[in-house]
This record gives sequence, C-alpha cells and structure tokens, in this order.
Amino acid sequence: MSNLRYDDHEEALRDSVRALLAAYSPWQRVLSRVDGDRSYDMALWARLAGHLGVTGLAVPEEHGGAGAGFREVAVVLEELGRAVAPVPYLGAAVATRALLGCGRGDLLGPLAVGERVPVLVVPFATSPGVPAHPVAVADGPVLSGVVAGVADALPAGLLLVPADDGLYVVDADAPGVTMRPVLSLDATRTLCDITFAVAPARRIATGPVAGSAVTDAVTAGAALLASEQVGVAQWCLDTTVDYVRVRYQFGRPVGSFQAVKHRLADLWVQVTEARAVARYAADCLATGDPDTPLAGSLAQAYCGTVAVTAAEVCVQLHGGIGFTWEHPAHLYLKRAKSAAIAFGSADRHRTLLAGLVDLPAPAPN
Amino acid sequence: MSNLRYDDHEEALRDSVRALLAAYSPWQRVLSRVDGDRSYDMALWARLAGHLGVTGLAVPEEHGGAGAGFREVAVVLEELGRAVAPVPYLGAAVATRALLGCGRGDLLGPLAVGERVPVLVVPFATSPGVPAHPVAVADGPVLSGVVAGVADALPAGLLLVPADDGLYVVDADAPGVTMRPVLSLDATRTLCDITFAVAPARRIATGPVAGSAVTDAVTAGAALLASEQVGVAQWCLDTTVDYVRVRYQFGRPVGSFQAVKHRLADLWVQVTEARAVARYAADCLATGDPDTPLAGSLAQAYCGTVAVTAAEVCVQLHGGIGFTWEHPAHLYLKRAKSAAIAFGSADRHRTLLAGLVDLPAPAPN
Amino acid sequence: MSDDAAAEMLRGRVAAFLDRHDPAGDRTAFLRARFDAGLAWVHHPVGLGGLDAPRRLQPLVDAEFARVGAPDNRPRRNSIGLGMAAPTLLRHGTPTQRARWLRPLWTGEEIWCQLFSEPGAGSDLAGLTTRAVRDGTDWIVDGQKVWTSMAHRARWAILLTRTDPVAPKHRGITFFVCDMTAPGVQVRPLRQLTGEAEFNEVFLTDVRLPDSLRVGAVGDGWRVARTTLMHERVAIGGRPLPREGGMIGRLAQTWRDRPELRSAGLHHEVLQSWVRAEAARLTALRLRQQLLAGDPGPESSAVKLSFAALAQRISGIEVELLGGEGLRHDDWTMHRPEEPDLLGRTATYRYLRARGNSIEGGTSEILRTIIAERVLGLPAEPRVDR
Amino acid sequence: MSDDAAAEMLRGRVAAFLDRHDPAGDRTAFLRARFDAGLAWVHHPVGLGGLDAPRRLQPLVDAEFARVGAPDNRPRRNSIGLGMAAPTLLRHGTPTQRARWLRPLWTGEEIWCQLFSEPGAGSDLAGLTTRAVRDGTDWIVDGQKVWTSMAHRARWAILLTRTDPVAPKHRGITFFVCDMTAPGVQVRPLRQLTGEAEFNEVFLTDVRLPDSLRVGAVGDGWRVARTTLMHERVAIGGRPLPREGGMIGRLAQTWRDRPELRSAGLHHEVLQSWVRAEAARLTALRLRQQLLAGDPGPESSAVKLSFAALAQRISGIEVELLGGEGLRHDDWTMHRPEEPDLLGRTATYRYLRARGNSIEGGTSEILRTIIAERVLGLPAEPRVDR
Repeated sequence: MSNLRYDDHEEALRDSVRALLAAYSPWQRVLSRVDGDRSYDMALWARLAGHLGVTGLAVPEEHGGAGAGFREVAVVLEELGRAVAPVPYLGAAVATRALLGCGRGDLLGPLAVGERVPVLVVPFATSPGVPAHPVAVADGPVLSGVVAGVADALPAGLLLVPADDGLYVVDADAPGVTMRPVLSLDATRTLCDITFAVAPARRIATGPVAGSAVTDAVTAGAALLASEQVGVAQWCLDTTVDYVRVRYQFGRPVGSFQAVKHRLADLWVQVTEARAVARYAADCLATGDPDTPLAGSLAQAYCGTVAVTAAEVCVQLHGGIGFTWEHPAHLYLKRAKSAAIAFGSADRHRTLLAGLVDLPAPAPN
Repeated sequence: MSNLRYDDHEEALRDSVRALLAAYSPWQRVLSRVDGDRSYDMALWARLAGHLGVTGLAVPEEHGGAGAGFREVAVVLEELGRAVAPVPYLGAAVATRALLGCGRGDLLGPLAVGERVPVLVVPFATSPGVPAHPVAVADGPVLSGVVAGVADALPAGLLLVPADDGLYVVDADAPGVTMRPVLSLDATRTLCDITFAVAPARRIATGPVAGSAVTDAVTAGAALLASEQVGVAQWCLDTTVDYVRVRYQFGRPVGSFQAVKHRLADLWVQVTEARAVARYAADCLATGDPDTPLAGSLAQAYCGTVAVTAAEVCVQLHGGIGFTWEHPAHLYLKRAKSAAIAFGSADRHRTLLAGLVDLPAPAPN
Repeated sequence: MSDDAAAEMLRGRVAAFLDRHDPAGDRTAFLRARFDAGLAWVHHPVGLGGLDAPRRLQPLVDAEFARVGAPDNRPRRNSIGLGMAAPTLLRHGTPTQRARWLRPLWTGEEIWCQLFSEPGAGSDLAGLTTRAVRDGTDWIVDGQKVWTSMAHRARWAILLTRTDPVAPKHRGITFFVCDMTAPGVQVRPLRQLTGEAEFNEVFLTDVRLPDSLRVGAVGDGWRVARTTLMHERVAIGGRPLPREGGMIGRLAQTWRDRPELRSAGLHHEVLQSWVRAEAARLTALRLRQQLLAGDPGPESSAVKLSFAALAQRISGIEVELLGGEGLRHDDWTMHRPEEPDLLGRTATYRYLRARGNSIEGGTSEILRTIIAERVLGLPAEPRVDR
Repeated sequence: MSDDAAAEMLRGRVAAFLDRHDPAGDRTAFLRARFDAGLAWVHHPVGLGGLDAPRRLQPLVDAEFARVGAPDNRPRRNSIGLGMAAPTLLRHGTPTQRARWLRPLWTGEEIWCQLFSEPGAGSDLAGLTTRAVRDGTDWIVDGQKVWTSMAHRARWAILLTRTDPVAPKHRGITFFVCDMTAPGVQVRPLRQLTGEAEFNEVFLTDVRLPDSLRVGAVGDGWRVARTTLMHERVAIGGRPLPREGGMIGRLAQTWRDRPELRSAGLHHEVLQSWVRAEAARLTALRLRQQLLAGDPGPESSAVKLSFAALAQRISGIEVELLGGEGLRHDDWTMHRPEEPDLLGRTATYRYLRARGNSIEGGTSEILRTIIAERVLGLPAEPRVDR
C-alpha cells in the first residue's frame, strides 16, 4: 500500500530546505527579481546543490547523485513552492525522469552538483499523451524548429528535444540555439521560446523508448508539480491565517468573523486533501506504481485548482494590501494560476482520467 | 424592451392568490395529503377557478377566459410554488399554450371555469426540441402506447397526445385509457404513467402546426416553471430567515452568525437574479418575443438550480428540525429537485443555449 | 514490548483461544469468552476485555478471528455503545461501572444509545436543559432528548443533564448512564424527510436514577462528554474505503451501464465528483496511516466535511443523470431501519438521506468552526452566553 | 407637472439652448452654459445646474445633446466627483460651498477624489484615525489615506477625519473638502499586482484647512459620508449592458474564434458563465427599470456582488482556455491608467485586475453583511467596538 505520510528523513529534508530558503530567498528577494525578464536565481540554485545536495536527489548514486527518489524531490518542491523560489528544480526533475527513462542517467552527473541543468524542451502547458514535435531533424543530425513557452530552459545547459524519430540532446549554447524570454504570467518562472536553426544534436533514444520516456517525464511533471502546488497553497493558507489573526476591524481580529473562519476552514480541508493526493502521486512515481498515470492526472485535476483557490482567498482576505505589488500574495497567485495550466489543465487531466477509469464521454450526436 | 417588473395589477393578483392559498392550502394540509398517491387538491383548484378565475387567465375572452396572458399566469405560478400547492396549474398552462398554438382555443372554455383540465401528454422531463412519440395511431383514429411520468394528468379531463402525424385529443375517461399513479419524488405533483389501448381520439392539428405547437408548449413549460421555482426559492429563503432570527444557539440568534448571514445573502442574490430571469421568460412568452426559446432555456439553466440550492440551504440551516417529515422544508426540497428535471435539466438547457447563442461544442475527436 | 513481539503474542493468544473455543458454537458464549480472554479490545486493561496491548494491533486480532469465520459482535448494531459509550466508560467510569457494563456492551447483549441532543440544544449542545435533581441517593430526571438512534432497542443510554442551573453553562452538567427500562422513559420514533425513522425522540418524565449510574463528578459532565464526542468524530472519519467505495461507485456504475443517459455537461460533473471523492478517500487513508503511526492529526474533521458535501453532491448529480427516472421514488412509508440503506435504494433516497450528513454528528458549520479554532488557531467569536 | 409635460418642457429648453450655443464651439464655455441653463443635473435646484425636474428625465436631456454631437463632460474622468462628491455637496453643503464647487465639478474643470480609506480602516471605514485638530478658524489635518483613485489629478477631495478621539467611533468624525494643492498633501502612486497604479496613497502632514471647507457639523461626518457611500453603490450597479457586454463577451468571442482551444469541460464552464452573466445582466436591467419607476429596491448590492464574482470566474476560465497562451502576459511595467483597460489587454490582465473587484468599493464580505442586515433583517453581530 502506498505510503502517504512523510518519513522522518523527509521531514528533516524539508526543514533544511526551508531554512536555506528562509535565509537566501525571502520573498522580498524574489519580488525584486521579477521586474526583469531573467528571474532565475542561480546563486540560490548553487546553494541548493552545494549546501544541501538536493539537485541530484533522484540521480542514481553511481552517477554522483543521492540515489534517493521522487518522494524526496516532491518534498523539496513543496518547499520551493512555499517560497515561490525562482530555480529550475521542477524542470530538472522532469528531465531527470526522461533521462532515467531512456537509460541515460550518466548525463545527470553534472546536475548532482548543480551544473548543466537539463530540461525537456516541451511547452510548459504540455499534458501527458499529447505529442507535439515542432522540431524537425536533418542529417548531422541537426534540429530546426521553434518550441514555444518552455519552462526552466533559460538557465539550462542541456536541452532534451523530442522529435519524430527519437529524443535528442542539444547543448544550450550550441550554435543555432536561440532562447527568447517570454513576458510570463509567473515571472518567478520565466518561460522562453527556443529556436533551433540547424542546431547540432545527438540522439539518445529512439522508438518506443524515447516516446515513453517523454510521456513518463510529462506525467512525472504533473505528479511532482502537485507538491509544489501544495507548498504554494500551504503558504497562502498560513499567511492568511497569520494576517487575519492580527488584522483588526470593527474592534475584532478579522479572523474572529465566522465567514472568514469558515472560508479558511474550507481551504484547510482542500489543502489537506491536496496533500494526500500529492503524496500519492509522489509515492506512485517513486515506486514505479502502475497507477502513476492516474495518480498524476488526479493530482493535476485536484491540486492545481486548490492552489489557485488558496491564492485567490489569500488576496481577498488581505483586502487592499493583498492587491498591491509590494505584498507577496501576487507572486503566489501568478505561480498558482500558471501552474494550473502547466503539464495540462485540470480539465485536460479530467479527460485523461475519464479514459483511465472507464468513465467514457457521451457518444457524439 | 421587456418589462421585468411586476405591474400593479400583477401585484394585486399575487395578493389575492396568496390570501386564498393561505386560507385553503396551508402547508399542514399539503403535508397531510402526500402520504396518499392522489395528492391533487381539486377543491383548492375549484376555489382558484371560482373565487379568483385564475385558471383561465391565458384563455382568450371569446372562449370565456380572462384574456390576460402568461405574465399573469407566471405570477400565479410563483404563488403556487410558494405554497407547494398540489394543483394542475402548470400542466394546464402548458396545454393552454399548445391549444392556442394550433388555433383550438375553443377547447379551453371549460378550463376557464376550472373544469376539464387539459394536459399535454409528454413525460415531465421532456425538454424543448426532443420529440418522443411513444403513441401509435391506427384507423378510427385510435391511439395505443404508453407515456411515462406525465405531470398533472391524474386530475385532467382532456389529454393532448402528440403522435407522429399530429396532435390528438383524448378524453381522460375514454375507454382504453389507464392512468397509473407513480410514487413520485415530488408527492405534491404526483406523476402518472398513461396507457392508451386502442383509445378513441380526435386529431386537432397536423404537420408543422402540430409540431411547433408541442415544442412551443414545452418551451412555455420551461419558461413558466421558472416562476414556480422563484416562488419555491423565495419561500425557502423567507422561512429560513424567519427561523434563524428566532432560533438561539450559544446565546445568540443563529442568524447573527456571519457565515449564516453570508450564506443567506448569497442566496438572496441568487433568488433576486432568478426573479429577473423568470420575469424575462414570462414577458417573452406573453409578448411572443422571438427570444422566447432562449429565455426559456436560460430560465431552466438558472432558476431550477437556484430553487434546489434554496431548498437545500433551508433544510441545512433549520438543522435537525428541517430534516424531519413534520417540517414543511422537505416538500420544497422535493418540489425543487423534481422541477429541476422537469421540462429539461439545467444541463440540457445549457446545451440548447449553446446552439441558440453560437457557443458550439468542441468537434468530436 | 516491541510491536512485532506484541503481534506475535497476540497471534498466539488467538490460536490458543481458538483451540479451546469453537467458533461455530454458541455465539454469546464465544463472545463472552473472547472478552474474558482479553481479545475484545486489546488496548483495554486486563479484565476489561483487553491485554494492555497497543491499540493499533486490534485489526490484526479481528483479522485472525475473521479468518476462521468466528462470529463478530455485529458492531454496526451497537455503534454508539462500541464507538462512544465504551471509551467514555473506560476513561471516566468507576471500576464497578466498567465491570458491569463493558462486557455485555462488547458482546452485543446490551445495546446503548446516546441522550445528548435536545430540541433547543443542537449545535450548542452545552445549552441543554434536561434537569436532574438530587433526591436522597437518587436523581430525578426530566426533559426531552432528540435524534436518538437505537433508543427503541437500547438497554442503556449515556445521558447529559443539567444539575446546576445557575453555574456557567459548561459547568452545571452531569453525565449519567440512563436505564432505558426505567419508568418515565418514553421513546417515540422521529420520522425523517425520507419517510422512515432511524431516530427517536426520548421523553424523560420523573425518571429516577440511582447515584450509582452517575459517571464522573457532579458538574463535571461536559468534560466526560468531550471524551464521547471526540470518539464520535474519529469513528466517522476512520473507515477505509476502496476506490469508488460509497456513493461515487453508484454514480460511476450508472454512468457506465447507461450510455443513453450521458451528456457532456454531466460528464464534467461526474468526473469532478470522481476526483473529489478520490481525493477525500486518499485523505482518509492518509489519516488512517497517521493514526496507526500514533500521529493522529486533525484530518478527521476534513474527512467528515468532505464526506457530507460529496454525498450530497454526488447523489444530486445521480438524480439529474437519471432524468425522468430520477423523478420516481421507491418508498415513502414509515420504516425503522437499523441503518440507512444508502446503496440499495433509489437515487432519490440517497439524495434525501444525504441532506442529513451535514447535520448529524456535528453540523458542517460547527465542524468548520472547530477546524478554524482548534486547527488553524483563529480566535473565537465574542461569547454572549456563559 | 406630469412627466410628459416635464419631458416636453426639457426638450424645449434643450432646443432653445442649442439655438443659442454652438456644440462645435469652445468646449468649456459650452458646458458652463449648459450648467447655467439648468441642463446639467435637471433634478438639481435652479442655479445649481438644474431645473427641479424629475431625475429620471436626465437621460432624455443627455440623449438630446448626444444626438447633435455636443461635447459631454467626460464623466468617466471625474467619476468620483460626479458620482459621489456632487450628491454629497448638494445634500450637505452650504449655499456658498455648492455655488463654488458644483459648476466646475460638473464641467470637468476640477477633478475630485475621495480620501476615506486608510491602511488601518478598510472595511471598517469608521475606524479611521486621520486627525483634524482645530486651530483658530482652521483645522490641521494629519494622517494617511489609501486607495485614492485620481488623487494625482484631483483639485479637491472629500475627506473624512477624526475630530473627537474619545467620542463613540461613528460620532467623532468630521467631513471636509480637502484642497489637494495645500502644503502637506503628498500623493504617491500605489502599484497594484497588475504592475500598474490606478490608485494612490495620500499623506497628509500638517495640512491646514479653513473651516469653510468643512461639510456638515463637527462630529456629523459619518452621516454625511453615508450619502456618499450610498451613491457609490448605486453608481456601480447602474450601468446597463447589452447581452455579452463585459468580460463574458470576450470569453464568448475567444470560444467562437478559436475552435482548436475548445474542450467539453470548458464548454460546460463557458456555458455556465454565460448563463450567470446573462442572469446578472437581466437583474441589472430590472434594477434600472425599478429605479426609473421610482422604486429602487436593494438589487444594486446583488449586482455588484455578482459582477465581481463573474469577472473573476470568467477571466479565470479565459486564461485556462488559452492554455499555453494564457501563460503569457503583455506588460508588467508601471503605468498610470485613467481606468483599467479590461477588454483591451490580455486575459491574464483581466484575471489579475478582477481580483480587485471584490475588494474595491466595499468588499464582497461587507456587501453580504449589508444585504443580510439591511435587506433580510438579520441581526447584527455582537459589537465589541464602540
């Protein structure tokens, strides 16, 4: 049976990540970066790799990683979500799954020490089972085409590019590769459009292996993103609770008004449920459970909406101050709304679930 | 422009219907009838006809009616909904629309004095544009077949039966006609299954006239039912407000707790909107506005859900007492839930709206 | 003793017990013997049905007995006795009381009910007004209780009374065990909107209870009752369900079996409900894992809230999905079911019965307030009562 | 005078006015003359822009002027002046005050803003702490105001101050008109989560206001402010929209124009939103018909609540419908728009800006409380403030 709890070592991992983020990535620092278009904080990334070694958690030990697994990766993502930290951790985890899926864990060695971040070059909105190969291959091999709205690619060193005949790797600084940052809804995770113009590439997998490595990686993205969303939602809940306890109106803490209390109680229920769902997804992913596609779709059908609700309630119950640029709530709102589309919307995942659990759509008229 | 208000004479009509229902159909009387399977209160019906003359409101003056219109009929339905009164007024109004639609207002003369109630023999759940003609015609003509779940037929005298080749009338007490009462969710409007076994009939319309008379009558049902639903919802809101003002818990009226207040405020907003929607539907119907199909579908896409919500909130905020048989809330809950299916569910009407307002469904994959 | 050692010890005890007692023999004798062997509630003290073993090992013992087809104590017939009265008596009862009541309670020979709620004291339970007045070594009880399931079959009741009408409201309450056969106890069925009567009203008129039926100190009844109520919430939250267990399974099956009923809009509703039901199920599972690890957490309130909301929503969708069939009901006559037949009857029954889920056992409003104050630490409202 | 007679009289006045004044001539001169002719606010007294005519005839006059292409007073540029300051001054101002302010306010020569909200007094407006202390015939004002739209362009402000710190909180408030050019008035843009700044913070440091700027009696400011706030809510609820006006139109158009984005689940969401938007629109229309019939009703609160909820929901659906495109924003730079460009910018902008709809002009929470207490007559909560 799936273990939905946090083990003691996972709690310890959480504590150390939280402490590091509190020291080096307070929200004021995150906010100060988002007016630019290259918001990634690679100094923070280096600390996550150097101080805590968490960038290689899912990298096998023989390749220099911690040999832990995706349950631990999910715990780190919770904390990163809680801090809206601008680091390419999610993208690296997805790429890790892709490389492990085609037996090329050897390419992950540098990641374990925080270098040469790998990223799967698909639009951030890609959902499992929707192949989109806008990149064409020619002899060399060389790649040509444009992939729009890729997350975590700006600071990446190694691009994993799915194409019709397999999965390719391209150096991010190879000739013919251009990354154009996108003005993103979530400025803490700036997307970019990547143009390949006869860019030299290496093929690392072909046929069904490549196909399922990519699909499984996107499923992993859906499953892991849920933990980040839980972190976002938990921050929004905690911060709102703290605020309404000290904000007085009509001579009382706002948090003593029953409608406010009940709204936050309902939100707590949702966050509690989202946590169980996210743990299930992480555990399935970590143990190779055949229920992983279902768990990933369930996660994105549920947790994304919870994070958005949490951020919306956070803004609302902060009143005017929550609507300002100078308050961090909007960073979470934008992260949450953006993440609700990433790796497929709730609606898309409900459709996938319909197939997985035999609840078919009506026949067309 | 549509008139969404109540005119003075409509308010006067409302007052007189409400006074009559208060005197002759208090909820205790309605409740006492619903343990049987023939719950219709034809003594009350006779009073509505005799004292107020409201059974023939939409019957033209030359046939002995009031020559008013469906705006007034809608006002009466609001009050009947408010009292969950067990009379076949809705069914008679739908049948009136059908007979007027095929130029046979002459058959409505008896209705104006409360006799020989006509009813359109279609399942109560029928939505506009879904023809279902389970009755076959043979020479005579005679009709054979079964129509299931017909509302307001038990006390009817004149059955209007759609068939493939036109619209027929059958006397309710003709040989070969059997009405079997159905144990109904809404026992204040007991449905029945009608079996025609070589029952003698008269054809009163053919071809497109018959088809559009039936469709328009079902649309009228959707449009008019909305007013009944507003009446149901308003009773639920008013009764709940009255209760929470006097019910004390924790030394305070329950209605002073903010979560209760806000829930009732939200409900008031919904009822207020439902009233505007229902008035629009009634006005369109009364004036022959080409927007009537849209108004009818809008009405059932909105007002049915509001009535259900109102009844559910009513039960909930009454606490235990609202869950008992001896409190009238359940009569409204059952009426509301039943009416939400009648003449097409909200879902069905949203689909109809999609066609009417050019918001097409996605192409099938 | 480690868990593994304790488990081995318990398995041994069950095996030894089964050597001496035939599971196919007399049911009551078998259950009494099981109680006496300490295999009823393993976490209870020796002599009170237990062996002072860790509570989380009980499922193991139950499984061992089930494996050989031994009779159980029909726990659903006496859910209030087992779930609420027993833990309360264990914690607050005198040795004499525990010795008298726990054994026949566990074996099912004596059914228990709960006389807490009153017409004027529902959510505000501590506002109760049923009086108990001392008369020599007895107490005379007068008042009316409501929403009492099993009262018509119960031998005993746990009863809250007001013994001090002038003390602050939580401090004037005393807890008793009420003899349901005593003169002056009158039980009447309370008919619900479904037509049937699971519950009762209980009228207490000059009911004479000896002081030996008092549990806890005079005026300390609220504290005793908190033990009862805590177990009520845990009990509701604790059942593990398989995927599609409960109402969602009925809806999903109807969807699968009846393609002609499907529509795109209802597909959306069905899928949303499926997702929410599965999320709630995983939450209950996680709660259970935490409980078994000795780390209960406050998730049980979440589980009850979601359960009620889901049951209401899912059954409502099912009625709508059935369309014309959803307008037909199966039975309005007055019955006295042991428990609601949620999955056996029509969708209309499920829809109506589910309205009670957010009222019984603590309204959803009260649960939200409990979560807000006890879990989130939000401030209480200004109190105007004592 | 009957309505018909009054309408005929007004049509005659407009025609006569247009004979004497060229709509294509100097804008300000034209508007001043229109005010002086009593055709600005026909329900105002003669001399204050009106003719003591029924208020409901104003649309007729406006339509007559619009028909010949006459310049209007750009009402959206001075919405607070026209919508809130003017009715307050009319009702509570002295003859001198009304004569000084109403004409340039109506013509748009002087823009007004509102200094009511404070960082510590948002929903609880009467909890304001900006002090005004008498100094001879002047008042010295100190404090901080927030959420002030148009402050950076305004010539005057309506201002609430606390003049008696020990009186019960609603009774220690005095209403002033603040000269925004006075020394000590500092206006700073307040950047919103959209990146732009529609609003301002206004710091008042030893601002000296002559007593002639006081409106209403000392300590009577709350009563004066209620006039202002009543008009705020009516103003928001009053706009008539065509079908698919507002955000629903954008969503519907995207749905029609972009078949490749469609999904069955979002179809359900789009249709539900369409229905709710049309219901809200008909409600606003009905409110308007009631207002015109002199029977206002409380529907304006319903309209504002629904407007906010719909704008938030619809824009959220639009972002989701756009999928990958919905992740892209158009502009985060700091702007100072006259009003939010809700239909011109990206869906992300609409989504973010709409978060403010349930906060500005009275939070949705406060509106619900107002409905509960004033419309439904539910009891107030126990008050712990003065």
